Amino acid sequence: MSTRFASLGNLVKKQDLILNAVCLLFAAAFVVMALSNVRRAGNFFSIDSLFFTLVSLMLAGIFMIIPLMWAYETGLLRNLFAAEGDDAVGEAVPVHFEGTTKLFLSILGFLLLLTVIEVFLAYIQVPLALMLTILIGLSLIKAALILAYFMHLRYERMSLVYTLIPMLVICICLLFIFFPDSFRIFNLRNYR
Amino acid sequence: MTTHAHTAERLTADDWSGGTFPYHIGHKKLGMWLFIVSDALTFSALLIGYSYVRVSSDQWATPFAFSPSILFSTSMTLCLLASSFTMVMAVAASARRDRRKARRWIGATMLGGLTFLALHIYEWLHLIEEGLRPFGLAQGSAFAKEWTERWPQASPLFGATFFAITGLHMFHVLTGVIYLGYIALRIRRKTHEDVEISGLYWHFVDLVWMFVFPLIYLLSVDFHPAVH
Amino acid sequence: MGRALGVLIWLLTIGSVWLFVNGRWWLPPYISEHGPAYDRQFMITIIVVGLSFAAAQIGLGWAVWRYGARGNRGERAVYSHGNNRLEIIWTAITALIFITLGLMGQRVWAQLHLNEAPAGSTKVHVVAQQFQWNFHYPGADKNFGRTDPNLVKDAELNFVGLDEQDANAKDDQVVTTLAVPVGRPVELTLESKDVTHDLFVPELRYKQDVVPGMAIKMHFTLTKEGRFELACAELCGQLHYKMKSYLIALPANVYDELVAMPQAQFQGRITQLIKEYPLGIRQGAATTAALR
Amino acid sequence: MEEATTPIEPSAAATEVGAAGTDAHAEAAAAHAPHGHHGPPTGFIRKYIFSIDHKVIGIQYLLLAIFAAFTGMFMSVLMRLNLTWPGHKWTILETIFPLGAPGGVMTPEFYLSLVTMHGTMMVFFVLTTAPQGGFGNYFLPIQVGAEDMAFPVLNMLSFWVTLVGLLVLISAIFVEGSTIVGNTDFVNNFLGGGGTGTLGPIGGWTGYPPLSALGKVAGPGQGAGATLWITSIAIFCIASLLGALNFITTLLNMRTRGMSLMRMPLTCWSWFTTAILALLAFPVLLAAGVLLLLDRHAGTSFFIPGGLVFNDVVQAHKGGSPILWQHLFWFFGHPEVYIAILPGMGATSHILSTFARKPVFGYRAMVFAMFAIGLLGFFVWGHHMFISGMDPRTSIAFSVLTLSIGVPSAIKTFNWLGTLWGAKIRFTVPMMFAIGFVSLFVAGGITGLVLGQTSLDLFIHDGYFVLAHFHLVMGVAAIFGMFAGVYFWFPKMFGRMMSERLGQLHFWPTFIGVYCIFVPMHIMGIVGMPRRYASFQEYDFLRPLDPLVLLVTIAAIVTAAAQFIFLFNFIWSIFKGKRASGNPWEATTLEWVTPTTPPPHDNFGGHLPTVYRGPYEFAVPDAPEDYVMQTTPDAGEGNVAAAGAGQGSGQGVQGSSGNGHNGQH
Repeated sequence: MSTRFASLGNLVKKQDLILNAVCLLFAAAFVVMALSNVRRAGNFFSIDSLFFTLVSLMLAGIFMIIPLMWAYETGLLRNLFAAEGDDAVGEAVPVHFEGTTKLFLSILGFLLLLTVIEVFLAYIQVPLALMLTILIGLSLIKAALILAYFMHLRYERMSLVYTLIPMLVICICLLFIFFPDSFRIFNLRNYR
Repeated sequence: MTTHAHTAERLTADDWSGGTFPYHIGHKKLGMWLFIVSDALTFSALLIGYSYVRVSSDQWATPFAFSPSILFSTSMTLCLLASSFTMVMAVAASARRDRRKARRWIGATMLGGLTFLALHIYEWLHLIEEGLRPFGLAQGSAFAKEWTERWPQASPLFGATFFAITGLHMFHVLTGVIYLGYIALRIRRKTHEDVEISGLYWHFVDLVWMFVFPLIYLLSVDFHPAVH
Repeated sequence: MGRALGVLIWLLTIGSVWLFVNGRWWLPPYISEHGPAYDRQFMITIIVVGLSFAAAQIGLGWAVWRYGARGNRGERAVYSHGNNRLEIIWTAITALIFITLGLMGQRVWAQLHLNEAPAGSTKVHVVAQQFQWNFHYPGADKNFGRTDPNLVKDAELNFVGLDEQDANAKDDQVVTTLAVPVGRPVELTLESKDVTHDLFVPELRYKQDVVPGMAIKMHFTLTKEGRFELACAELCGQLHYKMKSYLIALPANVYDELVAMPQAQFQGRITQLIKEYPLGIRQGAATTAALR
Repeated sequence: MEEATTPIEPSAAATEVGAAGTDAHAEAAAAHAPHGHHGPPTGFIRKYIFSIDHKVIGIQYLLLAIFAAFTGMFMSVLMRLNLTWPGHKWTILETIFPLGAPGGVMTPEFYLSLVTMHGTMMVFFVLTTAPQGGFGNYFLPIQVGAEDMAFPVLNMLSFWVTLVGLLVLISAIFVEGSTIVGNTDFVNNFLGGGGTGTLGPIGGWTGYPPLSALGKVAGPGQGAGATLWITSIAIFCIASLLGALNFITTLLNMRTRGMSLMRMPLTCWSWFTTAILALLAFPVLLAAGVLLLLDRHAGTSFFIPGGLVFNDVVQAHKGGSPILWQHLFWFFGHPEVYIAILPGMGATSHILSTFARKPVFGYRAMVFAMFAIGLLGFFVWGHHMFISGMDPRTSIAFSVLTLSIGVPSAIKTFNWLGTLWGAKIRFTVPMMFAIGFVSLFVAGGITGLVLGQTSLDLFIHDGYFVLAHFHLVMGVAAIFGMFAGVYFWFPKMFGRMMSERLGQLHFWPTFIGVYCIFVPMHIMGIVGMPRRYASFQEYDFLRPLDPLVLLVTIAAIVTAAAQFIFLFNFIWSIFKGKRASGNPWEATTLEWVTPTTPPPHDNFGGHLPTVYRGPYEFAVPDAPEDYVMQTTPDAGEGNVAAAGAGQGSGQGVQGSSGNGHNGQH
């Protein structure tokens, strides 16, 4: 892995900086575009608005690739997200199971807390669109917690994470391309 | 042969040049992870299909009363979460090579799973008795009448999505319980990895429920309930 | 053996190209306003495709002809693992050509699909059912009568479920032939009674699926008079291949007269028109401008 | 299904649990230990029927695919007969299909059921099964230097599940007509079919609802046959999923020492990419299939909208959308196209290089192109739905992405030509088929530029142009890849050579024949001929095509006949062919270093080979032969290693393995 990224790092530092700055600028611009669209759109859940927002966010994501790769290379990302055991590649006997009862209990506590928050949202009858957004957000956090601690992904090699998660994320994101259609079909239905 | 492989291992500059496990996990665990990815996509497709038909309908029935329906399903969620915790404890015990404890914790997990199944089946039977069907509503029941009054334009797909998605999930829970039972029975012959893999599957089932529960139940809450 | 294979690849290439250029079989003549743009894009694409096809096959044939082993086991091939510069050059060139072509290919689509039909278009409802096309005209009042699937009675020829009680329905006509005016924008609303069908008139350069549960709109403007075959292009069951009708492109004044007629007369007139118009573009018809 | 993913391994059970369980390195060693998995089976049934040996399973898959291919081919010939001579009485047909061809004249529904069965059979049980399940199973473990697949039992299970899928599919032909099954009550009550006098499902292999979702009310061919058809596909999905995760695990975890990713043969890369596609695409189809079955039998309406009227009766269904099925189906369907073609590309690259006696041109570019095709394959399913009523704006994105798939495809073509340039080609039969593959891939693939454009699709969608395009590229080209594979690997699989002369006799008519069948079909598409028509007699604008229709039919019959030469050659050579040596083609990869031919039960006789170089080292200057095996140690430092059974050499190899030889230029 490292050799491959090293070959990318042949760029002069200054160029790196400029490139990253430009990319970040573009990414930021697209995020601003998406946000302003969200703000301005009267009805956020219309095809046009969704389409525009999604496309802007996707483009922002694409522009983030280079800065992220740079961050990875310079070790910024590694320090932030990598598992504790990951640096110890050369260890003779890799530690395979980590975590204490206390840790798992606190994770369980978190999951229960999030579930209670979700149920509470249902109790106070939050408007549907907001409710959906919050629920999906909370569910993703819960899923991440389960994946990371219960399913132990945090203590595996990062390469496993890199292999599994993008596959899933790409496919699920792709499935969301269906949605402009569902909104349209709603409008085109001839028998109600 | 073992020392030989170890020599090669030490000489290997990077994990990917053969003769070793690149992720430092065995076949079965990698296989289970891949299966989980693929199964997650089956559920995603179903949940997205559900969202699709819901969005493209004029009206979607939101029949679940906060009390008791949602509280009931919340207790089901708690069952699953608790069983996930006991499963982690089982894996931890197995990592310490404490098989007796591991078996007990697996037993507790199965108990959680079975409670979930029992509650779920009770809920299904209750709903069917009231008049909810995969194809819509049982004709002529008081429930159907009330439902039609409340949601005159409602898509009949409520029952279809509900039974299809929770049914498939229930099938997974059932398989999981059987699988765990098999592991618990033969725990003396199973490696730590085997226990861990069964744990992966169990947590995955839990993870799916973390999406099914909000999308199917919490987004169908109603203050003026039709389902009691 | 190598030479024979090389020659065969060349012969097959020549044969394939000949089939495309001999002119005996090609797109039918167009009758719609977007037809010329469509045909131009089609020609450009076919030329690019044809050139790439021929170049690749000739190159393949040449390599096979030239680089056969001569039975001398001692001789060796050139030892090379590739050439990155070459790789980058041809990737860039193909990417440029393909993406340009792809972007060019959106024009007609955008015109037909992203634009709404112009105001005042002639409107016809198309109701497809298994193995029959029904065309529902609004009549003199230009308002469509109410339809309801519960009222459908094929035996009483009420194929589209027209509600006779509705005031707007009084002058509506339903026939199994599509008549539209030349020179005016036409907007069809496609609906299906049962399964997915697809409205296809080759000369129109337009196909559109008729999806049950949806009222899909399509619009176009005709430039030539004549009668054309209208087919179903999406598998709809046993007699899919027999689901045929006609598109009759009429001068605007003839069309106006036609839609003013009540159902019975309308039907007779259509039958008469089918006889009057031989298949294909009507020769010697007045120019489009005069018909407006 | 769960138990299946964790087969009990005696070796694992025997190992001390705690230590080995927490130490992947030790387990790696265990996996590579001789006879680590299972001893050679004894007894006919364990050895040849319910075998867990990947080689036997590979051959089983291959035989299944050959059977399905000939069945599918027979159906296509029947279709051509009906199209060319409509209404002609084929007395023999009446004897075979009393319901499908009463009086010897094919009914339109029989024609459509042939269309459906031909499509399903070919796409699932030939194009997906043979290259992946067949060759992949046999050669992936050998080429990466493993003793078996990662999950041998699961592997056996995938084959048997596939076989069940095939049997269910075939039975779909017979249940619909009551006179054949006889037991009408069963058909009527249990499967929802009935004696409608037709044969098989008629929804096409894409099975668009509502036609396929409503049951008998939608007309003949939508009863029990359609149920069995969708069941068969669901079963096949499960089998493919199990197979795919087995392939990925084997390839990632079981490569032998020195077999870094960039030293794998391109065939392995293609099977790997294909397996990833299968792993991600089939679950979506499985979900769609389950929903369709629910629509058919539980009365739900996921894919059925409201207001449908059949024979004046308004259907009870309401609320669904046919477009949802199309999305789910094509989300699987487009990657499926690449599942069919990628292994062919891999085999072609492999064989071209071997017989050109020259390294593959741009190995790295080939790998990246393959991955790019696989990845882009997930982004473009919408191009099957341009005119389906889908959102026209998304079409534009799909269209541009579709055309961009042309770029990696072009890279592959250029690299194949680059491989041939300056070569010393040996014109063996596998090489001829590999060259044929390149030619057909170009011919079929390039028309994707026409079809991928939204505007042009307005006219040619659902017509013969599409038919010609995908038959050439994913049908015939893929099958040429398989033929190349069969002729190439036959000596290794059966220890005998296939007859070169018969092979040549098979190649020439097949190659000319497929051009004569499918190039004219493009022309038919341009004139406007729609697909899935049981007869063209109704339409005047199709009349001028009659000579072409006749030409295609004659070519089809000749080509089909030529396949029997292959069948004869295949069977005859198994028993009577010339004995093959261990490495008859002087190839370099690991399958040619097995101690015996066919390989022994554990492939390498207990000593897994160590790999020292990339897969295609032909024409290396200063080497004694014009090919250098992957297992030949490097000159100098390697000599010591060879004697020391790989211990010392490991260092030399690993030291130089960082980038492999491929980054040289």
